[in-house]
Amino acid sequence: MGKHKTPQLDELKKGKWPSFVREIERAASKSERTVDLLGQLEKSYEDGITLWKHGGMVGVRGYGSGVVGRFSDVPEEFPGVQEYHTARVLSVPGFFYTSDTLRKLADICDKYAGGIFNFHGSTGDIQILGFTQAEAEDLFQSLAKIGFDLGGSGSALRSPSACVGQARCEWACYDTMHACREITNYFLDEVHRPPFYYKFKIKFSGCPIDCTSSGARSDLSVIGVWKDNIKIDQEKIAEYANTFDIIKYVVNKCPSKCISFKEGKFTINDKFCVKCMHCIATMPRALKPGDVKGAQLRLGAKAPVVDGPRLGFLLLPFYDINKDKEDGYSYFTDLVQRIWDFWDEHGKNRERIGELVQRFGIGNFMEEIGIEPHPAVVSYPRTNPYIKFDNQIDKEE
Amino acid sequence: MGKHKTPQLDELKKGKWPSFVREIERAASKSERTVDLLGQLEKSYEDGITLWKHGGMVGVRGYGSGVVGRFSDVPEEFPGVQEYHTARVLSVPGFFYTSDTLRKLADICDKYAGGIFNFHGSTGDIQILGFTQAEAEDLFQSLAKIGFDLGGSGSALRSPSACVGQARCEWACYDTMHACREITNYFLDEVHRPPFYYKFKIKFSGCPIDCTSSGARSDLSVIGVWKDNIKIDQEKIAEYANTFDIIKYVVNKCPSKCISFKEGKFTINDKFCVKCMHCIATMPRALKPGDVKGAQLRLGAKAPVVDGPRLGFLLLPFYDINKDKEDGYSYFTDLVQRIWDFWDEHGKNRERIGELVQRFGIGNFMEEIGIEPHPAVVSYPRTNPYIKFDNQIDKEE
Amino acid sequence: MGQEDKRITDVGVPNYEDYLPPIIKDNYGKWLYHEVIKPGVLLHVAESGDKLYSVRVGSPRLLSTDTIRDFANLAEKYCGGFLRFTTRNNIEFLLTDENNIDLLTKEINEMGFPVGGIDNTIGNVIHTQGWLHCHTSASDASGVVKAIMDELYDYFVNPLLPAKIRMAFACCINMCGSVATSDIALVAVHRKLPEINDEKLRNLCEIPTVVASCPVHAIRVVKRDDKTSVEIDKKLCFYCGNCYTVCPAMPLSDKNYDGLAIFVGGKISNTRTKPTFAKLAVPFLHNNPPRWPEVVDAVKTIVKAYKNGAQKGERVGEWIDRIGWPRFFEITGFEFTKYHIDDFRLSEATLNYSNHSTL
Amino acid sequence: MGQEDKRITDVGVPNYEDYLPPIIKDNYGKWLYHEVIKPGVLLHVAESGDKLYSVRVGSPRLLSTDTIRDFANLAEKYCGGFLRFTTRNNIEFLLTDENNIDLLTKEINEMGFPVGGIDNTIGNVIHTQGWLHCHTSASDASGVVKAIMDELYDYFVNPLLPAKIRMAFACCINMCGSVATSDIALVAVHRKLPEINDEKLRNLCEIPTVVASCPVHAIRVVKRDDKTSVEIDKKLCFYCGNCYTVCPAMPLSDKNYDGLAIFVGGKISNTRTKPTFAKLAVPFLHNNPPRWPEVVDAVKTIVKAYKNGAQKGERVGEWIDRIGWPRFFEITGFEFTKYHIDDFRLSEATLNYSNHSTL
Ligand code: SRM
Ligand code: SRM
Ligand code: SRM
Ligand code: SRM
Ligand code: SF4
Ligand code: SF4
Ligand code: SF4
Ligand code: SF4
Ligand code: SF4
Ligand code: SF4
Ligand code: SF4
Ligand code: SF4
Repeated sequence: MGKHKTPQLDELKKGKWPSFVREIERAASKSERTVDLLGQLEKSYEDGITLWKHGGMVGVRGYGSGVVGRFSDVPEEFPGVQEYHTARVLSVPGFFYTSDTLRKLADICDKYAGGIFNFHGSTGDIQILGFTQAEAEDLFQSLAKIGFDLGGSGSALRSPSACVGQARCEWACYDTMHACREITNYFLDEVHRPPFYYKFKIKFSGCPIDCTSSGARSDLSVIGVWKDNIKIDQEKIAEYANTFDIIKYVVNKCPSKCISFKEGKFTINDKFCVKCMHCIATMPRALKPGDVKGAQLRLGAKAPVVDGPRLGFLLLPFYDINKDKEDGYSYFTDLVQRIWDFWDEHGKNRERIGELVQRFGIGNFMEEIGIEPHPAVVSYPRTNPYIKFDNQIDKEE
Repeated sequence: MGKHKTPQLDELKKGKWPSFVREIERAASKSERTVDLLGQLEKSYEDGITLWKHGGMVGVRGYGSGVVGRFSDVPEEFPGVQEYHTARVLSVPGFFYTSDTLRKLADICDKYAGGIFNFHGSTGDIQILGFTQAEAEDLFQSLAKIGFDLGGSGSALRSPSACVGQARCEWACYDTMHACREITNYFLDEVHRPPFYYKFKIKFSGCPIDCTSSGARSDLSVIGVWKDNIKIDQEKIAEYANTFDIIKYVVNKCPSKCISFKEGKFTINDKFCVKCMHCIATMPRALKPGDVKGAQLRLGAKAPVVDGPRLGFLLLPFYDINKDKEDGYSYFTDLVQRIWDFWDEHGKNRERIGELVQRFGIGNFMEEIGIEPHPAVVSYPRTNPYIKFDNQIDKEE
Repeated sequence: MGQEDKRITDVGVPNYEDYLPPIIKDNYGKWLYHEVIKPGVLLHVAESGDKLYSVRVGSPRLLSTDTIRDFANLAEKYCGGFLRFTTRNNIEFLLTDENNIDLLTKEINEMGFPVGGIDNTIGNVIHTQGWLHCHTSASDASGVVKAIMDELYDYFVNPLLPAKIRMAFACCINMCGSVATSDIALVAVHRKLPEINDEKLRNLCEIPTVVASCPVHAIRVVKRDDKTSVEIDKKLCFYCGNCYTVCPAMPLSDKNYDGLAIFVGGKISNTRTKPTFAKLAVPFLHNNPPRWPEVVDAVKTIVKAYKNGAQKGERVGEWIDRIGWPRFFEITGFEFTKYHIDDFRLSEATLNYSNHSTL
Repeated sequence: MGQEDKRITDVGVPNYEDYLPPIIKDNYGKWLYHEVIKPGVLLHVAESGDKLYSVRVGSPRLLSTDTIRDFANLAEKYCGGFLRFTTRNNIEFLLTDENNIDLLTKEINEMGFPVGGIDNTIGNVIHTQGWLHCHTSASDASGVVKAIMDELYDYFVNPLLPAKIRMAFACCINMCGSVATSDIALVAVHRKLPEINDEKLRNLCEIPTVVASCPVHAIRVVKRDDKTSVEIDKKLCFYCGNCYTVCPAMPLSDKNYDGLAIFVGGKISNTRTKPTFAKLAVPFLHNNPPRWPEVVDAVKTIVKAYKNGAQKGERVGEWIDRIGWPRFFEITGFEFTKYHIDDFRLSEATLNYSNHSTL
């Protein structure tokens, strides 16, 4: 520290929000290379552009993923960041930690890397920043010894993640953390040894509130839901009625207009309820998801590359994940395998599954992987008359 | 008649709805060729397919449009329909007729054609069915003598049409029939002598209820609207309040939720009103469009060929057509000319204007024809970050 | 040029002023409000206090000259010779004397024509030429409409529905008429590959135009018998007939393969919700002339489900939006198939990108 | 194999049971309800009656090992050594003793960290690597977020809004993170054609891959100096950087041309309305480090307009849906330009196919 003048970054030490510059400085006070990180970043602020080189292969033996290589474009000036790689480390489902483990992780990060983390990366990995290829193996083995493994990168199954679910949330319709762990471990090979045309992401949210943003960020989004009636506690409703206008804030906001609140009685026509969670989230003491719980699968979410951003579409409106838990998630893993086989057969390089099924036709895709067409897959049926009839069935047949 | 056995068509003489078969028979009783029309149609019912030949050029001198040629595929069997063409005749705006004129039209149809009409064709023409090329010129001249002209067909300006508008409707925000007549006559050459890559349709509706379906059926849709406040008669509101639930059927159905009905007072926050007409149509005695009236233009509606069906998008949210009426619709005709020039420059064969502007980019198109970008042209702004910045403006500029 | 001079061209659009009844001329642009005073009869009241009664008459659109003359006679008898047609091909008699309404109605009915089509009725069915006059038709138009309206006659004559139903029929996917945005839209479709006639193709068609006509680029240029022709990729072709439209050498009509698709829930007016296309309900029903019983049944199923399920004032599409498409298929019993899932150009915009669904 | 044997691989996902505090183990799947008991503090009550207090702490996400150790110490002092992170990178201390809440909060604040981010607040800003670590970034990430949150700090700490605002930042259009569906989404963009380095291209890149990478097919193979290279059609290229991602020989970063776009009104939860992408509000603002004042201003303008205009419980997108986009632009004063009109693949689905508009 003090090695580089950083007037612009110093400015960002001011203000109320915790300062990332202070964090880097704190790390830099122990790590020479992180002093250069600060220096290079200041230069980026001056030059107005990134100063990292494009690409460079880095990794650990036997794995094709888990490390993202990063080399400086100006290593002469900042030799400490000539190499400054990141490791993506599989986090604990639900992001739970103990102080003990955190300290161990910190020690490893100090010893083999630049003394800084991202807690967490956007996919949900613990990210350790700032090591060299030479240190990668030791870093990896030290992590392994305390029970941590590398996550996905490249054309792999990216590290799945889960919302806090049943650990702390009354709305979780299945055990997100359990599913996340078991399924990731089942597919661990696909995490570590990229077999695909492009990345594949899975995220687990316990209910349609989707606190992991799975519907926007994962190729396969697993979201809890219930099938039967919402449970109503009329007494608690009456208490809420004293504190706010239930008609205005609940009844009128129900997307399927299936709630009525008349003469103090709150009723739901559950046949029409689309399980949006709004009424439940607004009156958590009075309402609860039903008892017949399971999950929905949405497919194909992704960022803009190449063909534009996508949200996940509803592939399967209900599946009994709670029963599947007892079967070691065999329905789920089989289905995922069928989807991957399909991808393998029909996909092309850098094409996400969402783009492929779109190109192939959603109906055809469902047929191939053995899911019956159902109307919930669409917002509305086709509006054009350009129907591609399969076969030319004879009238007499 | 009686010449052909028509058991299937005979079946369609039964039933309560007026029978087209009876109409054809009635015409056939005077027209030999129409007897064969009946015969050929019966054969289509038996064979389960159309028996008309594809195409064939037919027309009148000096015009490139107005007649659609139709030749039988089985003329040996039905010599009467060897040729059985239709004329598209420009109708009276608002579809008004006198008994006298109707009789004259009937006489012409009997004399030169098969004795049947479509009143009207889907574009709005009077259609006279069943003449031959040899008769075309006389048919045309007889029509001309009673003040009727041929309409559009082929890559022409198709016969514009108008709703009944100010002639009988209290909601008409401009004079649809006048606009339709003046503008058609101004562009008569484009109706008669096809100058385009493909057809172009204009329809005039007096208010956003759009009784001509212009928003789905015309490349350019002219729809009346007002800019100021909806006029409210509170007394009449009170009368309606006695007959139905205004909250349920009006307030809650307002798409912009800008109506309130409290303590008997009906108020509209017109700043948010999207001029949907619902409240007005539900309570015609109490509510009326405001005084500052004009029109909106929507562009690009069309049927599925080639690239799929389109509705018209909102090109211009407001324009003072009532003032333009005084100027001989010069703003309007200039704008249409600019659109056609643009089409001429950038279009291709069989590409409707809607498809072209889509291909070209709506924003670019608006720039070229000189309409400022405005947010009402979109349902919502772009969601992807793929912005095509025009020029690479320097920061210092 | 001599004779030429007398030839009249470009007379243009008739002057509507010559065709307006006096009451309309007097009150042009000055109407105050309207009311439906009985089934099929509208009253418009002008600022002046003048009252105009419009009696709406259902029409098969295809009219003989003699029927036109009959209407002319009635117009003279009851309305000073004035009448109009509507944008949906109904006839409207324009009366000033309220007492004439019933007399006129009686005569109309005796002619075999219904009075109705106003208010919450099934309006007249917009339709196209069909086998009667069009070479690309995949079904008849007038026949299907007649078969349907015979069964739904009461719905035209009396306002029995929660809101209007606007129905339309097109005899091929060119969709002439106001079809795509109808509450119930019937569209005739082919389901067979065009049959290429090499000989005709070479004589009658421009090959580049043929290739360009196909929305899915299914047409390729090939050599056959050493001569240039085209070939259709049957994996891609969806039988739209665009190639046939530009080239007579590629017919695709066939008794066993032609039939009808039914779309529901379209709407063109801006009232409440935005205009919207109808959506596929039934992908295919065979042509079964002269009465198309399967088609009539399917339409009746929709009308019945709508009548029972919709709230007052809800159009078909608004009703379905409220209950959701899964319920629509459940209630009607129509099978949801992969054909219902759009796979054309903009299909990506039609998927359900949410967890919203009834279960 | 000898040494090899000791090498540990594929240990997989840690067993979360080792990391759960006893109260959570005891009540796993048996929570009854929750409540926000004060800003930044959640109470979850279990069926058993057990009570769990979660204190949420705002984090810059990029944390030094020593800060991690500080948090570990606090967790030991107040929560038996247990804590968690949230899906938006906040830290949550899991307390069973209500009395510890204020003590913990005090220590957290002394460390320079805020307690908050629950309820109708501006949550932690999801963001990406930026100039700190990514080679494709068109802006810094942490810097922009810090500049914004310094100004909006109070909105994190106290529930001052009609509903939650979830904000996110991505340093290039790859949009790592939960950006596209945010209430306010900041996306860094390039605006310059990639500069092709022929030499590098030939050594480092597969030309077919480069050509295929472009979403608008703007890249063509050409010969330059007799050698194969590529050329970019500047009429088509929209500076997305996809080609650069697959090929280092085509950089497009530039101080004067890089900057940020702002999108608004996205939402990911299924509550009420369906999840939806954010929409373009401001097409471009220059990078102006270290405090990006124009960006901070624009964000504040949006937050203020929303706070003033939205009804209780309305997210940003729901508010705009109610008032309409024209009003949004009017209220914020942002200019509506042709860039706001989508012109990419599905743009056709975004137009206003109706007459609905405020005037
Ligand atoms: C580290 C991380 C951002 C962060 O600061 O948190 C990240 C960083 C990179 N992402 Fe990402 N992505 C990260 C989460 C995401 C997410 C969010 C998610 O996973 O929930 C997305 C959006 C969801 C998705 O997958 O679509 C995401 C969409 C992309 C894309 C666009 C993919 C697409 O199909 O549109 C690319 C470009 C590519 O793959 O070529 C990309 C590429 C990259 C690369 C590898 C850039 C490159 O071409 O080398 C970045 C490495 C930067 C670095 O310095 O480490 N990253 N990336 C996140 C991973 C951390 C972790 O493992 O926990
Ligand atoms: C007669 C009429 C149907 C009717 O029974 O009423 C009709 C009949 C034909 N139409 Fe049409 N169209 C008729 C109104 C329409 C409409 C409705 C409208 O104008 O409001 C449309 C939909 C709106 C539109 O233009 O998109 C329409 C969309 C088409 C199309 C598809 C155009 C497209 O871009 O998708 C074709 C195919 C073509 O142009 O190649 C077509 C082609 C045809 C042809 C010329 C078929 C052909 O390729 O030769 C038909 C001649 C049949 C015949 O026997 O006369 N017709 N056609 C209508 C004209 C009568 C009139 O002038 O009043
Ligand atoms: C006569 C006609 C105009 C013309 O120039 O010919 C007309 C006339 C009137 N329409 Fe219409 N509409 C006419 C075609 C249409 C069309 C176009 C079409 O059907 O092809 C529509 C769009 C339908 C759609 O949305 O799909 C149309 C949608 C309406 C509506 C909106 C209904 C709704 O769903 O909200 C109203 C208002 C209402 O009924 O409350 C309306 C109201 C009216 C009023 C009350 C206007 C007035 O104040 O005079 C007129 C009589 C009502 C009636 O028929 O019940 N008119 N009206 C057309 C009669 C067609 C027919 O014979 O059936
Ligand atoms: C802790 C966390 C889950 C986790 O596994 O880490 C979580 C926890 C809870 N969420 Fe969440 N949500 C969490 C991320 C999300 C996300 C994802 C995101 O922001 O990236 C969303 C989607 C946001 C969106 O729609 O764009 C999310 C949308 C909600 C909603 C829906 C809000 C709405 O607009 O209707 C609720 C219900 C509510 O607030 O009424 C909710 C409610 C809750 C409850 C009350 C659930 C419960 O009963 O425990 C939890 C505390 C509420 C709170 O924070 O105010 N949570 N929640 C995440 C905390 C993130 C953070 O640190 O800020
Ligand atoms: S997604 Fe549902 S179950 Fe999971 S934390 Fe959020 S609200 Fe709870
Ligand atoms: S969960 Fe949503 S759809 Fe179901 S009743 Fe509650 S608010 Fe309505
Ligand atoms: S479009 Fe409007 S003005 Fe014209 S007839 Fe219909 S309701 Fe009247
Ligand atoms: S016209 Fe439509 S948007 Fe305007 S106030 Fe009436 S119902 Fe509401
Ligand atoms: S819909 Fe098709 S078949 Fe029917 S008239 Fe139009 S072009 Fe001919
Ligand atoms: S029928 Fe349509 S899809 Fe098939 S080849 Fe012809 S144009 Fe193409
Ligand atoms: S958003 Fe772009 S620049 Fe930022 S981390 Fe992701 S890939 Fe790198
Ligand atoms: S920057 Fe994007 S649009 Fe431009 S050439 Fe590269 S890939 Fe194509």
